[in-house]
Amino acid sequence: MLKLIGAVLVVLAGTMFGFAKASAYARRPRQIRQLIAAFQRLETEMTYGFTPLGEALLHISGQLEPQLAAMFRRAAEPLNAMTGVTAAESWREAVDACWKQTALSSNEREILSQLSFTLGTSDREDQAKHLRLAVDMLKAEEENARDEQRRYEKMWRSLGVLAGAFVVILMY
Amino acid sequence: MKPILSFLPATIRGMIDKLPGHTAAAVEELRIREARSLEIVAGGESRFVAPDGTLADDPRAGYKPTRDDCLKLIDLLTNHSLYTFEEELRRGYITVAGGHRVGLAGKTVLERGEVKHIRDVASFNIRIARELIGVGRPLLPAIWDEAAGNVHQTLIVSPPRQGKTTLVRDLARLASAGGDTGTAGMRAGLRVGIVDERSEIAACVKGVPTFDVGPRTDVLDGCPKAEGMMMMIRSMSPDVLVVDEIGRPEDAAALQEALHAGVRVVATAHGRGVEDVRERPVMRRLLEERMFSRIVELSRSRRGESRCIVWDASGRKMAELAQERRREPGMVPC
Amino acid sequence: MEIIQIVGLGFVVTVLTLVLKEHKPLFAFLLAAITGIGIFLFLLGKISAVIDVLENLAAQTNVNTMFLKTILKIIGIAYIAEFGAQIVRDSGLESVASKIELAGKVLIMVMAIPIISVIIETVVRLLPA
Amino acid sequence: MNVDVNAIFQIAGIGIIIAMIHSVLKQMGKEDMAHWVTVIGFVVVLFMVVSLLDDLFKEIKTIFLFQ
Repeated sequence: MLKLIGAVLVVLAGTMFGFAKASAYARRPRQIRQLIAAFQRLETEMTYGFTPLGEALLHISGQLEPQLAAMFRRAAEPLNAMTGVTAAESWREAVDACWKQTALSSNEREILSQLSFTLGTSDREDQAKHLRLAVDMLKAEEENARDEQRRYEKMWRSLGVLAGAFVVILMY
Repeated sequence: MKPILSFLPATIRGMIDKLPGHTAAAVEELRIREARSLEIVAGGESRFVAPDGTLADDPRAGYKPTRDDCLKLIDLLTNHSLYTFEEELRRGYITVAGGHRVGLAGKTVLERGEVKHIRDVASFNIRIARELIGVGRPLLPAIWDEAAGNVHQTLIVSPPRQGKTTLVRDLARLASAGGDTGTAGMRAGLRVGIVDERSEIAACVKGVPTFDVGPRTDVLDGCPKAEGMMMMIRSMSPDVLVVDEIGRPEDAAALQEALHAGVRVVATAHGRGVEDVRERPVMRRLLEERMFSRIVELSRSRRGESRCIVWDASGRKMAELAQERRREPGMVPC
Repeated sequence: MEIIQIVGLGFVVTVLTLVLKEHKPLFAFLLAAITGIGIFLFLLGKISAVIDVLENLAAQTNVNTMFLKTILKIIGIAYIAEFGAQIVRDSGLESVASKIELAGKVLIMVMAIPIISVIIETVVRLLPA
Repeated sequence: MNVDVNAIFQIAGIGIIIAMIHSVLKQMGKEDMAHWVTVIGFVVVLFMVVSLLDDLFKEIKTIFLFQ
C-alpha cells in the first residue's frame, strides 16, 4: 500500500515537472510579446509624452506580468531616486537580477543589454530607432519561441509522465 | 552645493565632496570639460580641483574628466532622459531640478542650417542657483509706483552672474506676499505671474515651484516668453508679470500688450549697463517708447559687494543702493 | 497447476515481445531471455526433487557415485546448452546456436570418457583372452 | 515464481516506456537524447538479465554438479 502511494507520488512529481517545463515554453513567447508591447509603449512615452525614463518605466511596469514588471520597476527605482546611477547601469543591473525569474532566454537578454547602451542617452528619433530595432529583434525571437513552443511543449509533457513511470518501474 | 551633488558622476562627486566647507558653500559655477581640468568658480575666483579635492591655480594639477564622466554626467543631468531635453539641447542649456542651469557645449548637429541638438557634449557649466530671501527688499521702494499701487515697469540690467534672476525672484516673492515690506503705500500682495522660460526663476518640478516665489504667484514653466506673457494676461489676470532675459522682437510686442492690459512687467536683460542695452535694436525701441519707467543697473565690485543704480525712463538717476553681498553660508539655503 | 501459470506467462510475454519488437528489438530479446531464465529456474526446483530420488536409489544399490555424478553433469550440460542455443536461435543467430549445441555435445563426450573407458575395460575383461 | 514474474513485467514496462520516450524525442528532433535514453534503458535491463542469469547458473551448478 505504502509502495503504491509512493509510486503515485513519483508519477505525479514527474508529471508536474514535465508540465512546469512545458509551461516555461508557453511563457516565453508571451513574455516576449509583452516586452514588445512594453517597448512600443516606451517609444510612445518617449516621443509623444516626453516622459522621463524612470517614470516611463514605472508606468509601463503596471501593465506587465509580475516578473517583467519587477524588472522594469527595479530599473526605474534608482533612476527616480536620483542615486547617481546611470540609466544603462541601472537597466543592466535590473536585467541581471530579474532575468532568472522570467522565462526569457539568453537571446532576449542580449537584446535587452544591447538596448541599455542607448537607453535615455540620445534624442527622440534615435531612441525610437533603437527601440524599434529591439522590437524587430524581439519579434524574430518571438517567432522562434513560438516554433519551439509548438515543438517542445508536448514533448516535455509526455516526457514528464514517462520519466515518472520509468522511475516507478525501476523501483517497484 | 548639496543639491547638485546628486547630478555628478561618482568620481567627480568624490572630489567635490572633499572641498573645504567654506569653498563649497561659495561655489557659483562648476565647469566640467572633457580631458581638461575641472574648474570651480567660488566667490568670483576660478580655481582648479585636483583629484584629491584640493584647489589649485595651476590648470595642469586639476582632475581631467574622462569621456565616461561626461556621458554619465549628461545622463544624470537629463534624468536619464536626454530625449525630453531636445528643445533645451537646441538652445544649449538645460535647467535641472532646483533651478540650476547647466550650459552645454560640444559638437552640434545641424538640420537645414539650424542647430538640431548637441551631440558630443564636452563642456558643462553648472551654475548653482541661489535663493536669497530678502535680497530685493532694499530695491522694492525704488521701483514702487505709489500712485498705481503697483510696481513700475521695471527692467533690470546686468552682466551674467550678478544675481539678476535671484533678485527678480525675490521681487516676485515680495510683491506677491505683500504686508510689511518697508514700502510706502504697499497693501495686500499682488497677483504675480512668472513666465519662466528656462525654469530658473521658480525652478518648477512638475509645475510646482521649488523656490519661494510668494503665495499669490502663478508660474508658467518652460513657456516661450512672448507667448507666455500673452497666455498669462488672458488667463490668469496678473497684476505683475515677471520675465527673465527679454530681447527678441516678439517680446517687445508682448510687453506692449501687457502695458495695454494694465499689467506691470518686471523684466531682466543682459548688458553691462543701460548704455549697453540701448545699443540693441529691440531694446532701444522699447526704451525710446518709454516702455520701462524704471531701469535698474546691477553690478558687482571685485570685493564682492553689489550695487544697484535705479534710473527712470528719461534717464534720471532715482536711487543708488549698495549692499554687502550676503553670501554667508547661513543665507544660502540652496 | 503450475503449467497453467507458465503457459499464461508465456502468452503474456509473447504479446509484450510482439509489442516491443516493433520499437526495440533489443528489449524484446532481453525480455524473451529473462522469461526463459525464469521458467528454467522454476523447473530446476522440480528437477532437484527427481535428482534426490535418483541419488537415494543409487545409494541403496551401491552404485559408484562417480557414475551418478557424471550422468548428472551430462544432463546439466545438455540442459544449459539447449537453453542457451534456443535463446540465441530466437534472436536469429542460427549458426551461433548450432555451435553452442556442438560445444554441448563435445563436452558431454569428454564427460562421458571415464564411463566409456570403464565400460570398455569391463567388456575387454569379459572377453576370453 | 513470483519474483520472476515481477522482473519480467518490469523489463517489459521499461522497454515500452523507453520506446515511447525514444519516439517522442525523435519526433521533436532530439535524436542524440533519444539514443542516450535507449542506451541507459538497455544497460539497466541488461543488468537485471545478467544478474538473473547468474542466479540460474548458480542453481544449475548446485543441483547438477554437487558443489
